[in-house]
Amino acid sequence: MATVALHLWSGLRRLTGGAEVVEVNAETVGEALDALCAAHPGLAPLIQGGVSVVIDGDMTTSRHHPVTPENEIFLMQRLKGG
Amino acid sequence: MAKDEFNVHNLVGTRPDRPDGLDKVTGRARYGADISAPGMLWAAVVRSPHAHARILSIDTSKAEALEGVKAVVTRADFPTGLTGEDWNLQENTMAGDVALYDGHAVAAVAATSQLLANDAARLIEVEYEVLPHVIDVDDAIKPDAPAIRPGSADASVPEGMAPNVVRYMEFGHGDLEDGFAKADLVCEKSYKTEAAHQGYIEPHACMGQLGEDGKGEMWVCTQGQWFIRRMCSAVLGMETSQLRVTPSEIGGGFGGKTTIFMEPLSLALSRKAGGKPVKLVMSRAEVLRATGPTASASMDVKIGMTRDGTMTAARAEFRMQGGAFPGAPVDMALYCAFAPYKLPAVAHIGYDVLANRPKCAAYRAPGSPMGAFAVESLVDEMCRELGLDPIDVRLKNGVKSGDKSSYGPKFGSIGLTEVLEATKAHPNLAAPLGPNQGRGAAAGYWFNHGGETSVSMAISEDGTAQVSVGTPDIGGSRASIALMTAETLGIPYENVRVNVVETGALGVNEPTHGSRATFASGKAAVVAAEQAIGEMCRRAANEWGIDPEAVEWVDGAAQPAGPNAGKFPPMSIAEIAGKMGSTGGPISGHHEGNLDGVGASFGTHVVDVEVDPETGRTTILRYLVVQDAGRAIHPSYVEGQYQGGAAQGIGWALNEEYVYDDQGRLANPVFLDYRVPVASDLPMIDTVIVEVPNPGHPFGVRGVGETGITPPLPAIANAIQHATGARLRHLPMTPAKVLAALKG
Amino acid sequence: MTKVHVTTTVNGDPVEFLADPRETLLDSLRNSLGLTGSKEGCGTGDCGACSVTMNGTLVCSCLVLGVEAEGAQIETIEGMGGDTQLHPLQRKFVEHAALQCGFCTPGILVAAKKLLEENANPTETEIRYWLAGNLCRCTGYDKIIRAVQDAAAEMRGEAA
Amino acid sequence: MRYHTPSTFEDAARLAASASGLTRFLAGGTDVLVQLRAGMVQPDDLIDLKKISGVDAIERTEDGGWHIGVAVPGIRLGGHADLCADWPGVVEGMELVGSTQIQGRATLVGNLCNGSPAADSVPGLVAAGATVTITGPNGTRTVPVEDIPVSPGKTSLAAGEVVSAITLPPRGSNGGDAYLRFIPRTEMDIAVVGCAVNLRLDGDTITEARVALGAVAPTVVLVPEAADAIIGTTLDDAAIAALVAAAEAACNPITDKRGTVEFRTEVAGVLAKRAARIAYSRAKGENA
Repeated sequence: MATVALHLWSGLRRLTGGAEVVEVNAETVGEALDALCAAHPGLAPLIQGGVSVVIDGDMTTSRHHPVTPENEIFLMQRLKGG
Repeated sequence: MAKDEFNVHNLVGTRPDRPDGLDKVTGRARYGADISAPGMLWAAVVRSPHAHARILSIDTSKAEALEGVKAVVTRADFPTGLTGEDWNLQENTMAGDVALYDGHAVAAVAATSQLLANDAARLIEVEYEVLPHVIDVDDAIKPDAPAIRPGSADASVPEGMAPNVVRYMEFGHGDLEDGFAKADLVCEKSYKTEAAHQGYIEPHACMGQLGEDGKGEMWVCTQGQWFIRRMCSAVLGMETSQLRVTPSEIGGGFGGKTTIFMEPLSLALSRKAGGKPVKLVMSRAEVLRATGPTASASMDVKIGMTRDGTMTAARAEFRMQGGAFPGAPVDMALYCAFAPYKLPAVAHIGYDVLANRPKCAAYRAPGSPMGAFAVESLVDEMCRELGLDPIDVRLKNGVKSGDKSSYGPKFGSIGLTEVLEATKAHPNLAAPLGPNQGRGAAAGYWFNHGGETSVSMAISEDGTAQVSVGTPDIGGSRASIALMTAETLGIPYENVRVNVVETGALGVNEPTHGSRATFASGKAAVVAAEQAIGEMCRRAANEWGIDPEAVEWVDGAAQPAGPNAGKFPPMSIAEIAGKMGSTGGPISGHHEGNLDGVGASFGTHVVDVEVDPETGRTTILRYLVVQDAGRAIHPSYVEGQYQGGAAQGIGWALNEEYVYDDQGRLANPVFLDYRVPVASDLPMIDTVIVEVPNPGHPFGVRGVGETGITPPLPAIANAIQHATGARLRHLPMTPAKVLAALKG
Repeated sequence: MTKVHVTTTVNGDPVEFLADPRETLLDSLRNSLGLTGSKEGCGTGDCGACSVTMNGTLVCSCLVLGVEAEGAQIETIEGMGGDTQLHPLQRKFVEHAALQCGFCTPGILVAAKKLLEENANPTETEIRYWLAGNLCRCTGYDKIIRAVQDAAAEMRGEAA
Repeated sequence: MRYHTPSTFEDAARLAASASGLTRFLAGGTDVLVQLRAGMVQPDDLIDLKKISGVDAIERTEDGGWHIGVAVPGIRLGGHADLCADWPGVVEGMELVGSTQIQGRATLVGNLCNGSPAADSVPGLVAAGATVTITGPNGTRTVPVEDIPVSPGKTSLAAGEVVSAITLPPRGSNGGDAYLRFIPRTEMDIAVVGCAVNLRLDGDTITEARVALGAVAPTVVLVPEAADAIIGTTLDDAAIAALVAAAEAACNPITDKRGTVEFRTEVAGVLAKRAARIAYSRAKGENA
């Protein structure tokens, strides 16, 4: 599995030992989120509560979306609208 | 109709009559309160008159004794053990031990007429112990504020924060101190906005029926029938698939009809009344007291700018209350606040705070207008101080495709520069201004949304098409979906019927929210139509005995291509459809998925105002909306979204607000005092549709509904300063506030 | 509660219904007569969605008692035009996209029809003030005003 | 609730006097129905006055004044050219009550008897010196309009009494009146402040004046000091300043959801100034 970098929002640093970018081994969004929660269990309730994942500027909602080391991956609070 | 009588390649971008137009100008369109059923009962709800009160007892005996009363329900009639958002929904539907806001439901009754139900509701006696309450967000975040729901903070809140803080967030990038050090001017100001209601003219209404067998039906005005189904079944502890929800026509929503408020009550009453259908229609006062307005906000913003207008750093700290439940859109307010600007250093901090008010719901670009009010006001103040043109400063700092956004990820295809340039070129910016008149501009942003979508399309025997969508038509989406489907199939617009269907007819759909109906249902309809085209090409190939790959679809007909080109005359959709029963059966297409590829939309507004220096009253003289639509499928309804968003923003900016008395009761739960703009308050609203196509949609659609409510708040504040020299930093900018500001 | 027998004329047709004295004409129209085209948006006369004419006067039917309709001539949106013979206002509202959700539309059409009967050539300001009691939350009123202007021009026999 | 349609005011008064529960009179109904609907009042007897002969009439009195029936809706006042020519301020006050639809129903007497200090039609009537005729169990009496409201929602009418007519005095020559109100929107609001001015000129000089303010005290108030400030003047700057000061001094408002004490007081002066100028130009026969 390749190493991908997840950009968190900085408020989560408290739960990641200070890291704002966390590297995990994953090939899909789902694997990346699961690995993130495994590495930092304190994040689990927030991640499971719903996050939006933005890959290279495009929001994805699929846990099966592939991720590669070249991707810019951001986690954001879940978005909706009116 | 012969094919050459219409121009099938140019449907998208035209302005045909909407398919449901006739229904809606003749009064026969059926909205939430318009359905009735045999044996139907009518419901009324008893609501807390207190902002915060322990419910000591509820005596329903007098109501139950009234002849014609068929059921009374309280929280005791609902299942226990719910958690998370399901518990929030149940608690908001009907109070448990504590009434959390003025208007919180505590009991409901069903009777044989509405007047009788109202009489019975008045006979229900509730004993309360009034508790200390808190309304304003700055009061609610204080450490010694009355704790509304201790222990309800999520994992994001560090230890030691005030008891009503339930979510906390911070994010950003770059070296803030370095950025501010590089600036020639650093300004920091505080801003406040008050809660506003979506103000849809149709009150919430539903008719629910639930039998002993656990099967239920509901007719309801909603932006999302599947959300209603899931939420009602969760609150009532029933199996989701056993509830069939049919959406009525919807009399406006703007986000406020994406969730439940009183819908489960009709089902609970029906179940208790032996399965008779129960109609429940809110009064306007109930709508204002007990549905979901948007949050109120208190915001601090700091920006650094060099003399030439380059922004070097920015910081925002927002506090929002969204009622007695978590969910104020402080996250989205922060994401949108600096979105128009390329910033080397930026920091965002946000607090979601509880207060004794109704649970907020989405309202058109949730959060974005508040953030824009603060940031776009401060940018304007700084432009004035530095003598810079505010549009030029936005062009100078404006984000372009590929730039890193203020909230982190890089932008995909966006059209802010094109929007700003179109704004600059508009004649409104050259219109002369008289005494006490001023001009203000501001930008706004919304992400837009794709989401869970399921669409089905079927070809009828005569070659016309029906499309089943799950997104209620809230402002003309049937027309745009029909246009895209007809364009794809190559048939006339009139030959496509778009049906908004009930939950039993499709897979799960998210509501019409996030400006997604035309984007997502339209995209799925196009995929579905392409599937049907593939099948029709195969049917034609079989008829001709050639390889399906050698058939192409042109102008609503299959025709041989490649080596077979010209060998057979084109076979029209009507010919193929007419034979479908004997060539393989029904021809249809469908598409389900999480529809990504959404395109964000920027807009700028320019407003001219006149302020009466003796009374402080602001008159809107001239108004311009410029916004990127990606592609305007039906330009009239795109313009309508721009104009409607602007009008709502104008109302929020000038007069709309939730006013509470010192007991925490809503003081203005009627349209007389909750002042939405009336026709004579507004001028014509000029629009420019900029089209920078979204590569994530087959026709380039971005979604247009929400961005337009964002810029009016700061644009009007900026115009008032231009007219008077006074800067208003607290919405709404009522005459009293303006007059006080004029006196310095 | 004793109901009152009411005989009245709605859209030219003689009708009868029983009304609780507390119920509004809007309730009677919608619930007793099945005429649900008139809408209730506020119940306090502030939104105009329930506009009808009674004896030729434009009123909010939520501020008229059902019993007051005795012997009156009531006109509602249902009497404005059929599919084959729409009133010019109805046609122009569709053509100009002067409705989004459509909930306020029946009341606005009834009110605008009365305006054009009194004033065949209203100014924009006159239209805006006449319709100030008809709230629309979707459109910002722009296309509504244009549709009324265009319908008025057509009814005067002018090319739009 | 019982619904009555008496054919005379005497019958109406008798019904009201003999009723044991809560009674409401119905003219236009634009206040009563809202209260009924909201459950604020649950009358036992509702007495509809519209079947009484003459209640829908606008008639000139023998002395040249006007007699206006209790069920005449606002829209009829605005459509009456002679009445508008005599008392434009009275008519414009009534026309500001609600929307076109409300104008089809709402009446002067209803607006008066609702007892609101913010009633738009009342300051104009008070400034005009209008009177009302009251029919009760013991016959009829006539009182000035300003004596009817006593506090928000309360009137001086006794049980069984009903206002049976409203009378405007003869306009006479060289007179003019005007009413202005302040609201945040352009329409559909309750007055935050209202002001009516009625005056008469001899040449350029004001010889008679009455000034009434709305929404700045528990009732609509007649402000003799404000009238005195302009009587004997040509409405010059000094007179205007004195008028503004007197109007502000007469204010005893509250802060509520519609306005603050400070705002109401200041705007009362502004409206007095503006209304006086309009009334003055109307008295001069100018088109204002």
